[in-house]
Amino acid sequence: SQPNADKKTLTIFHAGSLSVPLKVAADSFKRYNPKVTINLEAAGSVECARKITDLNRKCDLFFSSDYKVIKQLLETGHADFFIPFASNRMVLAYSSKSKFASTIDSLNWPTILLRPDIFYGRSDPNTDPCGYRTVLALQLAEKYYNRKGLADSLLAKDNRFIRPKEVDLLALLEASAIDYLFIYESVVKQHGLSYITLPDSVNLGNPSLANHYSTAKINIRGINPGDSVSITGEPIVYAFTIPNNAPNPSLAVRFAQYFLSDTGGMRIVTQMGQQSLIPFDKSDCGIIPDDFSAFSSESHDR
Amino acid sequence: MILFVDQISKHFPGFSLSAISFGVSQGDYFMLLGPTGAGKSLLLQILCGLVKPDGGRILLNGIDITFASASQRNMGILFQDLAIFPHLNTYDNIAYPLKVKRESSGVIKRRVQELAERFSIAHLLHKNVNNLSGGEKQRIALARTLATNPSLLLLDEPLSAVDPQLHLDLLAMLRSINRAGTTVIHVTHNYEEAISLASKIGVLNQGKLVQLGSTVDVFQYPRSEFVAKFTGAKNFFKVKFSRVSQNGLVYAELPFGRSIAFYSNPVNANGFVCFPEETVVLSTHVENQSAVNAFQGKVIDIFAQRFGYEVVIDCGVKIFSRITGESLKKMGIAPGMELFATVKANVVRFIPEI
Amino acid sequence: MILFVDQISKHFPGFSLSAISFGVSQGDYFMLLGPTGAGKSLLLQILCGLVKPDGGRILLNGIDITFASASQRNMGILFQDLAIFPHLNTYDNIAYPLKVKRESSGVIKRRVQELAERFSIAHLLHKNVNNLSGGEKQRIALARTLATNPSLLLLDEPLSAVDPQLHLDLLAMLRSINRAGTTVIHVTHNYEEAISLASKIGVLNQGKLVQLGSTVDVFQYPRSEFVAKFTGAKNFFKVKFSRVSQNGLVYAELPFGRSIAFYSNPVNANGFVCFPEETVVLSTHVENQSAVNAFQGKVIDIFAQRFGYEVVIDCGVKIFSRITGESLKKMGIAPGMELFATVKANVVRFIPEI
Amino acid sequence: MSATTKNDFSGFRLTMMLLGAFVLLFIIAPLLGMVVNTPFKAIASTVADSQVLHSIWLSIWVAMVTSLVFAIPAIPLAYILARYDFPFKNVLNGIIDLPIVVPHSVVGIALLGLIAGDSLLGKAFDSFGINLLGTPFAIALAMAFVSLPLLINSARDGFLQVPVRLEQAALTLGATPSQVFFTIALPLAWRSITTGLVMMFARGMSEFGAVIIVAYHPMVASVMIYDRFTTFGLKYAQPAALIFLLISLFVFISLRFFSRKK
Amino acid sequence: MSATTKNDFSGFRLTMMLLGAFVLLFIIAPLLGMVVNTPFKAIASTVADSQVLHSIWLSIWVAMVTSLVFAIPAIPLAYILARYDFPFKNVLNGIIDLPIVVPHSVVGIALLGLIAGDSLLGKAFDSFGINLLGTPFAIALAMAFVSLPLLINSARDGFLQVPVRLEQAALTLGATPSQVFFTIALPLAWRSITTGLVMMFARGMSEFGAVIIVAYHPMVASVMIYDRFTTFGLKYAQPAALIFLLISLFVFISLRFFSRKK
Ligand SMILES: Nc1ncnc2c1ncn2[C@@H]1O[C@H](COP(=O)(O)OP(=O)(O)OP(=O)(O)O)[C@@H](O)[C@H]1O
Ligand SMILES: Nc1ncnc2c1ncn2[C@@H]1O[C@H](COP(=O)(O)OP(=O)(O)OP(=O)(O)O)[C@@H](O)[C@H]1O
Ligand SMILES: [Mg+2]
Ligand SMILES: [Mg+2]
Repeated sequence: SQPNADKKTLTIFHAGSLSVPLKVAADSFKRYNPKVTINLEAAGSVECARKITDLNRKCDLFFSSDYKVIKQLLETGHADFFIPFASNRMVLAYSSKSKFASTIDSLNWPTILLRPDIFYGRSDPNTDPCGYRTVLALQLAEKYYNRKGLADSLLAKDNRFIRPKEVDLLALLEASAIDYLFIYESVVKQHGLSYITLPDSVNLGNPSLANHYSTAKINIRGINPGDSVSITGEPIVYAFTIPNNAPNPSLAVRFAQYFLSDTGGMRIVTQMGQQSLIPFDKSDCGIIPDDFSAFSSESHDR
Repeated sequence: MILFVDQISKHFPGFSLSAISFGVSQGDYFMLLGPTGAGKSLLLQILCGLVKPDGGRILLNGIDITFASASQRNMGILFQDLAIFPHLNTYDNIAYPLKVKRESSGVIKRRVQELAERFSIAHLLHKNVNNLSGGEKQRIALARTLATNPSLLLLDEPLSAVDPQLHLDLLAMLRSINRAGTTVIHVTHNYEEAISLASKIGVLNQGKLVQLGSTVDVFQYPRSEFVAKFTGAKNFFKVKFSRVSQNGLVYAELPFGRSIAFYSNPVNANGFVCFPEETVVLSTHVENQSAVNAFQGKVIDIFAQRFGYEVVIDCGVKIFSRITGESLKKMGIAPGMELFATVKANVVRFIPEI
Repeated sequence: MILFVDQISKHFPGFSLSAISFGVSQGDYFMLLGPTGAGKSLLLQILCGLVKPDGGRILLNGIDITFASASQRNMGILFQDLAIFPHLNTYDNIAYPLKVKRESSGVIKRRVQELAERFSIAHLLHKNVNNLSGGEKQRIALARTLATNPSLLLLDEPLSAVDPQLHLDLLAMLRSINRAGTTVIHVTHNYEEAISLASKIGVLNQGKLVQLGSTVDVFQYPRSEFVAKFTGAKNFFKVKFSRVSQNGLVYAELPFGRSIAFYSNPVNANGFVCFPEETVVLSTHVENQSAVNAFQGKVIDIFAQRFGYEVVIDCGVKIFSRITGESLKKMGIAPGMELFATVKANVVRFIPEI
Repeated sequence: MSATTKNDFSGFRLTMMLLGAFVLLFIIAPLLGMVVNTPFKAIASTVADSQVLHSIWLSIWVAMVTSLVFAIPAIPLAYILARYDFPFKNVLNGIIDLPIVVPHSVVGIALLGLIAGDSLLGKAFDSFGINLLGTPFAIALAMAFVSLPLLINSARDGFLQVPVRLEQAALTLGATPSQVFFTIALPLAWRSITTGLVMMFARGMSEFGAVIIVAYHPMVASVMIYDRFTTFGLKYAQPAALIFLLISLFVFISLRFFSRKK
Repeated sequence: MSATTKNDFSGFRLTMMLLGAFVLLFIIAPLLGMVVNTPFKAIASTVADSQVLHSIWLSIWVAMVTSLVFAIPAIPLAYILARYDFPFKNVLNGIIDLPIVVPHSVVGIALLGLIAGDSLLGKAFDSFGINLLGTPFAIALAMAFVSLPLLINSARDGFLQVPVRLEQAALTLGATPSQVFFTIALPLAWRSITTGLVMMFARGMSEFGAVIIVAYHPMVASVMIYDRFTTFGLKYAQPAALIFLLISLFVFISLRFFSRKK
């Protein structure tokens, strides 16, 4: 409809765990807008944010695996809103070569992980949301399985296998350096690995258990070296924003709208193993542009 | 027989060393002569094990060393290009063979000092070798080669860059080393060197050993223009026998078609003739001369010599005549002048071919 | 005056070239002689602009070129170490100076072919230069230097590695180049080379120009042991005047303290004495001899020479005597033997110091 | 004696070969592991992926052009460093080594400061409507920065080995300094320069950390492999990496082959 | 004539210098940009951060030890490549270049296969209760793999420039092949070897992609800088990077200085 806009390039910064759904979504979006070029740039969510804030790189859309990363952008004035669009679950992934692969299940995994001949990996809580979510999930597991000290003893174990991003961990698993790793369900599905689902009260994937999740807490490094901030358990919420200096905001809006539509992006996202949060709760999301009000819960209520 | 070289050959595109055989006895001073590119340096490198021959054997004291490693042959070799180690100073260059043999540092120090004094390079011991003069480098290389007293010494033009004064001293030194029992094989282009040192001579030409014998044999009966010229004989020609006259004169054909007459005992043999430059008389016309051999030609060069002047006349081949400065002036000889070079039959020496 | 060298000096730790001055005229053949390490090569490198002098000037055809770039001096230099380009074959080495002057390829081809034939290296034109023999390399370097017909030629021991036969040919060639008008400065250790080519001679010793003059002057009146030995005179000594006897005999003191008597016109001068080896008579006892000079000493060396044998007697200095093989045998002369070397007063030549 | 001779010689040679074999093994084992772990079918299907070939081709040509273009000033610099002496040359040599050591993302960030919209260069190009970010030009700069020292160092060592005497000889034969450089110094240092060029080219092709900051798109091979890895996992990244390696191997062998001919 | 002489010479020299200056500028500008953009106070406070210094020190010593240890087999390999001829030498040379071009994370993954629990090496160490991952040993392997070609190539070129004649001379003087290697070949190729070692060392220090897969902790400098960048931002990463560079510069200059002395 807008021939000029059609020729433009859409740059999307996104969390690595969204690579597949975004790629599929981009491909199908291009089918309707053949002249648009979509450049997807994958990195850790925090890294993506750094590109915007510290490196002054311009992007049209930023998809984060944690809405809180975007909230930081709001504070620095790089963005005005975010749209939470999907959830995810923490799972325990393994490969066919992992030790005890045949016997592990959602009940005995803590026992198996504690074995000295078993190695498990997790992301760095300081640099990756997946990392602190793993710590929170372990705390919740301690409660759920009623095994005192489980979280501490697991966290004390195998620190060698902490990596800054979840994809680095996958390399360790595929090379059999580790047997298990904590990761998002969607990523495991996309990579075709086996996994154990964790109970809802552990996996941080159920928005309705927000209160229960908030009983877990962890301190990670803060804004400055030496500072620390406390992170409270929350359901996993993926979100995106259109930064204020986006080169092609109107095209970004069109893609976002397509992404949020049931038949478009959200179908893909759910197919890839995440849970849609659309219609979303607008409260606390900044100044949502009118273009997206159709996808908020308020509009549905009305 | 300390060294026995048996049918050694080596082929390169464009050059071959073929079937070289000779023996060198303990204490011999074997002088290897030959024109440039004859294969002398190549032969030395085969002897010391740096180039593997394509065929043949080398026996040292009866042991076949044809394929032994160079480092175990205990031959000292002085390369034509010296091969001084650029990263070591003079001292360390000379000490090198002693160091690799793990001599004690006291022994090394004494030996190097001794060699340095013998070669008058003591003042250069702690100098960077890269800035030294040609003659200085040559002496360093020689000292280095001699450092371990090798029992067989291979020298490739060892004195080509030293001045005449040093040359004399170093000749004496080589002689005394040889007299002390070291066997030497020495390549040179210098006649004085050859005659004053050699006990045995081998002549290499185009990869073949063309003459082999004692110094006297080789220099008295040169079998090639090369050896003749090497001894300083400039008028030396290959001849083909043609006839004997009634008065006993032998006539033979020179390369340029003209005949030369001389007296000789084995008459009907091919061979070489030679006559000293002083015996060639120059004249502007031939009449009333007893000489049977008068060759007409043009003066192509005149140059000063140790004694008088040398005039070169092109009579098809170059004939050299030595005359005094006064004669030169008196006759007004100048390049381009037509002259007769006359040679008496009784000054012509005939060397039969074998 | 084509080249004027004015008070050139250059200092290195351990060696200095000091205040060298000389002139070379158009067509001169200037022969530079001197012991190894005298600074000859260094001087040539200063002349052609590769080493900048510390002081002094160089004028070429009246223009000060002391600091001109080497590439613009139009001098051809042949380095002692040849400096053949290892990445080029023989042809390209010789063609190099023509190529950088951007001659047409036809001209280059003709010129290279001509030079190659003149130096008998036509068969090597397309060979890798790294495997060639010493003499072959030397000729290639010489051909390359001559390729552009430089008007001033600097040659550093250009014929040291060629055999005697080629030596003769190349001497003739250098002579003809010089006669055709090229000025040459030539470093050599070879007396034949010097005498047959030089029109002017400079003698360098320890960085100083110790003698300068025409060939005849320098060789007739050598001012140093070096030059004397260079000419082949082996018995040459510096003497200090001591007294004149009534019969006109001059007595002077030899280095080893003994006196020598001779006839001389300028009597009370210091200088040099020299006497030919043939005039030194050897005897086992001195009696009934007219010779006033009899030096006792020990035979330290005997070696063959072009004519007969040379016996070296150590009488404090080394005295050389030339005798025939028969005398040698008859007298039973052997190293270590005590002998008298007698020299007649009238064979001793005196060269006064200036 | 002859026996010990041979023993000594082969003893040394054997030690050298064993040591050498150890390094070779260390280099080859991981590469071989990759080959073994990659099913042939995966390779075949990856070869058919035009994006993979595109990226590899982009890597190759940008790295090649970068090496050649930067060689033009880098080789003279190497020559100057080899031939002339000046104060603080050691410091300069140290600075030239620095780009190797700079963490790659820091390089990317520093280059961003050089070519981004608000920089001098960025503004200049902006006025023509050109944004350098995300162009092969930006990729080239990143490649050049991290790989230049390899060429400069290698070429400098090459020039240092050329005997000054030969350059002097050329001068006296009438060659101008520039002719000396092109006909003597350059050909004689050629092998080291080639090695430097090949290393620079290879290093450029492998660059990831700096390139991804200035140009995620168009994707060079290393970014493409990373992208496939994050998106689809090792299974999909490895065949692409393998194809990249095989093509590189082919290119290197040909480069060495042709450079030797010269 | 004298005038043109000087013009010609300085014309060439000037061109060379301008070209050289261009490369220098290209290398120095981004580095200088970093220096300028980093407030002195930030540097001062970062120097006080023990973790920063720890990481830099770890990088330096691991890279240094790696270079020295791997030099022991790499230099013989280079010598073999320079001196002996054998079939497929070109291919071998090509393979030796490969590690430069392998994407760094692929290197990391390939090395995992070499040292991880179920590999031969991994099992061997496992039986002693040692897990190699996350140890300086793993870091060293990653550094070595990506940087070895720089040393091997440089050393090989160095050996190729040593005249065979000198080695032959040493042999005839009674030196064994190993003495020839240590007293002639090695000292004469020393400059190229040093350059190779410095480049290997530098390249090892900068490695990130491969190191982070085999060892995130203990953090080497490049990982530390990346970590500071993602967690705290550029403000905190840049001073650390700068300190790292300055220390590296100092190390390089000293290395060159001492190596020249030898
Ligand atoms: N490795 C090689 N490859 C090809 N040809 C070679 C090789 N080595 C020597 N030759 C050839 O062998 C010939 C003889 O060389 P050599 O150095 O032995 O001569 P020479 O007798 O020592 O001469 P000179 O008196 O000039 O030193 C040369 O023409 C050279 O081309
Ligand atoms: N760059 C330099 N640095 C230090 N000393 C030098 C340098 N160049 C020459 N010399 C010294 O100058 C002296 C003379 O050297 P030069 O090569 O000129 O001698 P030469 O007369 O040519 O001797 P030869 O006849 O042996 O070739 C040598 O002793 C050498 O040590
Ligand atoms: Mg030779
Ligand atoms: Mg000299």
